[in-house]
Amino acid sequence: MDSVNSISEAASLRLRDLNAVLATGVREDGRKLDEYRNIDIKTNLYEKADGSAMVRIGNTVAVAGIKIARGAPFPDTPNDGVLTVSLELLPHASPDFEPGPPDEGAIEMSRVVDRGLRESKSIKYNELCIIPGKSVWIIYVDVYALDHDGNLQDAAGLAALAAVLTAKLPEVKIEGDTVTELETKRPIPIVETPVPVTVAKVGDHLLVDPSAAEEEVSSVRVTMTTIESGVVASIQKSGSDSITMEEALKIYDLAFARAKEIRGKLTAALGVSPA
Amino acid sequence: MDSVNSISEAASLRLRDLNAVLATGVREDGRKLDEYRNIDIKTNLYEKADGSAMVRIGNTVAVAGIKIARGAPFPDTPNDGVLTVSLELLPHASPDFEPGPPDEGAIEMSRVVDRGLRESKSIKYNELCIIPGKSVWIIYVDVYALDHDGNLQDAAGLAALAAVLTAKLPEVKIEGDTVTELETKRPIPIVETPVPVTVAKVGDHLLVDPSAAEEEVSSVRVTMTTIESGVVASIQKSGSDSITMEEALKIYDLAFARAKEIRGKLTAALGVSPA
Amino acid sequence: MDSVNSISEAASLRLRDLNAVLATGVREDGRKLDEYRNIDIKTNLYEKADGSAMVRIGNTVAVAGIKIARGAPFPDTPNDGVLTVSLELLPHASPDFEPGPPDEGAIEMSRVVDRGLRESKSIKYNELCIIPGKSVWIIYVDVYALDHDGNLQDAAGLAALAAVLTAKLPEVKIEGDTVTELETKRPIPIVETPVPVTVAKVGDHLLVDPSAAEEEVSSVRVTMTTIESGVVASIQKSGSDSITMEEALKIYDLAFARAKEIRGKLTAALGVSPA
Amino acid sequence: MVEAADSGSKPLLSPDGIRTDGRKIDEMRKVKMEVGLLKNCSGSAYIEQGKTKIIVAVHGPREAHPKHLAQPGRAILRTRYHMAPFSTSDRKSPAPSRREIEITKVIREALEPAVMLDEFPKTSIDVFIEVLQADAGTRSAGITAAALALAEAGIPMRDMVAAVAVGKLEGRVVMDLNEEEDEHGQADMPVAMMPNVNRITLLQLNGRLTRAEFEEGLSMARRGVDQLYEMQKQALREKYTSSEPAQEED
Amino acid sequence: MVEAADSGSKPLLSPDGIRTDGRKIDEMRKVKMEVGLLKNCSGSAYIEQGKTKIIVAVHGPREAHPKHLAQPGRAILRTRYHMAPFSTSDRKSPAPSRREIEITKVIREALEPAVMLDEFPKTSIDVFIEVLQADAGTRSAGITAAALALAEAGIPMRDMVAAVAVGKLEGRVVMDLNEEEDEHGQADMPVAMMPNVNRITLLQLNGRLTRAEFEEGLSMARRGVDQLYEMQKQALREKYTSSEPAQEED
Amino acid sequence: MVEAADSGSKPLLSPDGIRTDGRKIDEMRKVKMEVGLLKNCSGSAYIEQGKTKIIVAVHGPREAHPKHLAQPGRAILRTRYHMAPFSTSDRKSPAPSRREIEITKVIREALEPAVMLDEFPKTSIDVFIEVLQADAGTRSAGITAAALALAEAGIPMRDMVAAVAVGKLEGRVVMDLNEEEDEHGQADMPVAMMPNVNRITLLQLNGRLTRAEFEEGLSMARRGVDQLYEMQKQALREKYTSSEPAQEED
Repeated sequence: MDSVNSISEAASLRLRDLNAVLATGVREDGRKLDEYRNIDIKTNLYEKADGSAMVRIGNTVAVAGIKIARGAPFPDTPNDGVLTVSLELLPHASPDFEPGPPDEGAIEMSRVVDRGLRESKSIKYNELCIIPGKSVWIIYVDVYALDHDGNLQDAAGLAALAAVLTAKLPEVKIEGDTVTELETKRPIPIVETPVPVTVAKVGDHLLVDPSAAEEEVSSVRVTMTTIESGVVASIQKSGSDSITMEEALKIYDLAFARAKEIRGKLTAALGVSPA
Repeated sequence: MDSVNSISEAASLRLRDLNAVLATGVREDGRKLDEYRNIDIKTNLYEKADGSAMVRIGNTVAVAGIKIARGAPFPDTPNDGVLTVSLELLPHASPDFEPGPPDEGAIEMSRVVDRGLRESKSIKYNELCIIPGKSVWIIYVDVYALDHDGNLQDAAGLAALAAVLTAKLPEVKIEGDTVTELETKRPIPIVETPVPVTVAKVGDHLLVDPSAAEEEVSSVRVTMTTIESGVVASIQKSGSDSITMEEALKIYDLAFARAKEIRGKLTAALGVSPA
Repeated sequence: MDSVNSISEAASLRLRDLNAVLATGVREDGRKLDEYRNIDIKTNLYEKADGSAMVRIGNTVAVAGIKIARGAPFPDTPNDGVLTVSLELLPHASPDFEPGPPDEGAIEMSRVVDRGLRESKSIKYNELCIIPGKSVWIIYVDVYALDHDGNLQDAAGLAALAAVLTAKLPEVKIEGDTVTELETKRPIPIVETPVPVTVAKVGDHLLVDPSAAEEEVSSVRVTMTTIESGVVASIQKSGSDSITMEEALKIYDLAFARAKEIRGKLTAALGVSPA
Repeated sequence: MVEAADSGSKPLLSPDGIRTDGRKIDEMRKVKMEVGLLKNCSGSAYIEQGKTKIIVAVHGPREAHPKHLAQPGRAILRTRYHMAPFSTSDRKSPAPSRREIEITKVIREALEPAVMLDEFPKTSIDVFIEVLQADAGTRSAGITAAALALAEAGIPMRDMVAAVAVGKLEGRVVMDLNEEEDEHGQADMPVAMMPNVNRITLLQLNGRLTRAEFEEGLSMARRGVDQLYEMQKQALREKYTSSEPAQEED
Repeated sequence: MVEAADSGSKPLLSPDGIRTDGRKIDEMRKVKMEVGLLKNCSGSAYIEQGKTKIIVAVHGPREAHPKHLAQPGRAILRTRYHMAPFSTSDRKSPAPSRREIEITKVIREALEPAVMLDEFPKTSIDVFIEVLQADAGTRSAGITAAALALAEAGIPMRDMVAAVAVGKLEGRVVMDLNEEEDEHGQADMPVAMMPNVNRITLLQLNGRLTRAEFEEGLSMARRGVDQLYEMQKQALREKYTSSEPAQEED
Repeated sequence: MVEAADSGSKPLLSPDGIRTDGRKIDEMRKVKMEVGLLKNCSGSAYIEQGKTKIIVAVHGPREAHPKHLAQPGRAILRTRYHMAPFSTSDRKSPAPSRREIEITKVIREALEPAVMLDEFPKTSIDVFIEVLQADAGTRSAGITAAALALAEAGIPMRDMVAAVAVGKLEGRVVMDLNEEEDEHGQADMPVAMMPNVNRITLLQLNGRLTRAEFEEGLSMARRGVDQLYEMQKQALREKYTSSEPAQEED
């Protein structure tokens, strides 16, 4: 009964039907409940960006572009580079998206992408320092949701990750306070692969990688970002419903298992893995 | 007849009734026309602020917090510190307040608080200079209206004043252009106590410290900030009606008399008075 | 048939009538189709501005004020001064103008004024350099549309041009990195007179300098800015209709001929011409 | 701005009561008013007071926009006080400052007591005040010109409104501060009044005045308002007796 | 801020499991709750958790505004989480940050499962959470206080909601991080729960937890929520048994 | 950017009429067009012109939003031209610049003459143009792709629209400037045309052209538009003969 709070009456009828179907273990698009859609990853699409990637999950598409610039560190982390993630739900992606400054949902989504990369501490920020306290590399990750058929959160997170994994930054020569960028480039120092996996709850069922139709009748989604060792580095529960502690643990297990598969595809597609 | 411009028909009926009541010399809450409500003042509420105060006038509450930082002076006053007052009508305070950037009324109110402190010249801005033309103390006074039962202007002004009177700023050691903040602190140099008093006009009557119900039917309010010597340092007429010159002078007399009483309470409550 | 896209039905009836009238070669206000209204130019209206002008074209009025300040050059043009044009459609000018940030139309208009001055390369930006890469003159041109009876674009452009032609900037003394402004002044270095002329299409007719009534039924306007030699330095087609290549060339001929006349009036009125 | 550093060393008032621009204590700056120079609005006025130069336009009464602002029993009065980027010593950002927002409000409240808003239910009367050059006294000059523009627009009014700032220099109350006096003087008190009904519609003070000075300031403002009111009437007469369009600048 | 540079050299947990502020691993900070201190709203609550100080007001149920937000079959729940400029070490800009916008959303979604919105069609229930002093755990303390304020406002709820953040220090899971622990610790996991139906309504994690630590963290949060729930009940009892107005500050 | 400093020393056109990227004077850059790659919109197109890369989506005809924008007798055409933060040499702020706002307007006015808006009263047809990589000619390539996306969305049109920028290098009129030529050349004139009815729907110029050069530029643009129009037809044919989804990137 809690689950009808934020979904319309029509959706709640649809939810009743869907709940019965899901009890058979098969989803509307033929997938099993714990099955991810097909993933396609392309990188280095834009020569002017310092890194870029396009990730397609079924008919969901996100693009990420990276620009790297020198700037001042934050005062409380004088030896660390800076990561800045922005996300725009392009009006291309859905009739429901309007152009303009990001709304609450887009801000949440970009912050979840950001924390997935940041909180895992997989990026060695101290290796992005140029002159301590004065000059560090700032990595701007701009993510575009381009086509929305559900689970933009993972598409955005994977596009950002693939772009970071393949981006290049210039080597520098430092003489006193003068920094000269050289022609040679090096990768962003990243030592693990934090992969986000989103699980939606529809009725009593946990669905991995929800489609747009499933998201419409779901009132809770949980995104967990895990790394190779099984450590979970970022969690976000989103939506106006509750979950049990058992569901939370089951979502962890689903997220870790799917992340492992996705990590394999990512390494294969990019020909790179973290240093 | 001028006074119905900006008040509704219901309010104008209420005004007729109230006008008759006020002719007896007693207000709805039992106060005399020139009587202020009870005032309660607390200070040093927030350890992270450099000064703070909460002022309660009847059921009206305002809070002020002070943050002090070093910064550049204005080019035309290179030897003076800087005072910056902001005010937010928190949505907590009234069902009529919406969150968001301050509207015209909140901006006026904060500027009247600001001028009350500034134009009296009671604060010795030149003693807030660290290195002439380069570095001065900037005093941020942020005022919150927390509970609105009328006369937020005075509550805000008194909270700001009490916070300034009890705030502390660090002593500094200056070597060349290097400024080191010491552990020892000193008060903000303030030599007088500029106290705001607001008088509303309801019908033909001048009411000191109007309640919310009185403000609703009042079409003019005048706030005068006076100091010990009787000097008036700031005046603001607000509202869509007019006053006579005689009323202006009577308001001065009321404001000065009430300010004297309030100044006594303030000194008693704070255990401080201007240097 | 293309021309009804963006104009109302009433306007389209008016257009049919007007089209018949225009076939006689005379406009509603008695002008010939290729005739400009009377132009009146005044300069040096505001002592605090470094240059100013008011241009009246019939009952259309625009004012431009110039402020000059020292600032940093753009990184890709370290030896060039900077020109910044802003335009506001003051609510004074028309019941249709609302105060607030410039809309699409005002932004387009200001950018056309800006390009008219900039793209002609008539201003010698390199003579606005003070210290290469560090300090240059920034010329702020603020244009106000004050009274709108059609063709604000040309009024704005001419007011900006007249203000630039009569503005003065201080001579400087440079010692190392120290720049001292002297009492003596010199003009902004401008070697040609780029004059904008707008032609509107109403039905099948090209009308020079459209009135507000003509603009209402016009669905295309073209502004061409030409200089003494006949070179066209800036073109903007505006409005939801199309033109033929022949019309484009005819508009050039009209714009060049009228600009020549206006240039004469400008020189006479200002007593200056480009260096 | 240069004066700021050494303002202490330069008296704003000579011992015999002469101000730095040669005026006497109770002397207003030269004022010029013109009515009706703009053609595409309901009413307009231009004022110069010293070097302060302001143009005002009125639109309306017209349908209130957005509609939810409309009041069933009366017109709403909207005002806007705004300064041109080129009106000040340093270029002013065109975005409305907090100061402009406050002045917009007090000007509206200075005009509202005079305008008979109940004659035009559901409409909006819009007054746009643009400062083309600022040399102190802009809010008061803006009010004086706005009242003229309202009159030209044919809006019925209970009374005219005129305004002037009085101030204090070297301990003396003086009429109509200029910018230097405003910056370095001891007090600035703008006052708007309805001259016939003798009521104050705007009253602000920055600075330090004793009760006696406050009272003297109010009386001096009253005299200034009277002078401005005569000029307002003259400007309206000129508008209606002249068939020539007025010239707003020489 | 000074600690940032040498955080490595100062353990956040002693070998015998004592934290820098003297607390044990599963010990919550001192909590103080008060209900009903504001008079011009439907309900209010104040909470102190360590040095974190938050005041919450509820308005409604009332007509949804703007109207197009109204839902035919239920109330909408609006929240606002906001930090006072003086609540942090460096002054915080009053404009809502992206962080505040996200927290506003997750707090709303932490309260929605408990509030019986379908009882008040077409209305809005507005919860305003203002952080007066921030010392970690502001979103969880804000939820705990918001549930109290909703209760005082008489909004029917399926269950209470209370929240606490658990974290990881020196490899150990700990209860209720303070600011120093939050900044230099290894993980921070805020959890909100409905204590009687035993369901999680907010769950976030920043940091690194193994599966076992995650599970332990959830259990510890459950225990923290139980403690807070008892205090919530006590605070409501005090409100309704006392005729004296509560004092929000000592 | 490095070229800026010494652009004078490096001719953009060799004596025998060869450009720095090897093209001849009237040679267009390599163009690639694809239709229908996005699945959750009414129509979409992708274009590469040299290194310029743009993706366009069309939504509609659909109910105009907000409703007061709806026109009783026709559809409204809404456009948005926007550049990705990673599309330029230095990161571009995502907030729309004044340049983007102007281009949004001229693109809308370049498409409006072709779209039969009167067939869909009260609706909105929305065209979103996103520049993924900018290397000059973005507004013209955006128009060419937008017309394709409108066609795929099934919006009836009087004619196709295609656009190209012509320019001037070392005194010669040339076809389709790249970024280096745009920055250091003598003129840039984007032109959009309806190829069958032979009418200009967008015309802008920055730079210096004589009358003869202007005329020559218009003729060259006409030839460029013809080439692009053939490619547009080919791209639409491919979309409708292929059952495979198109690949937008190699």
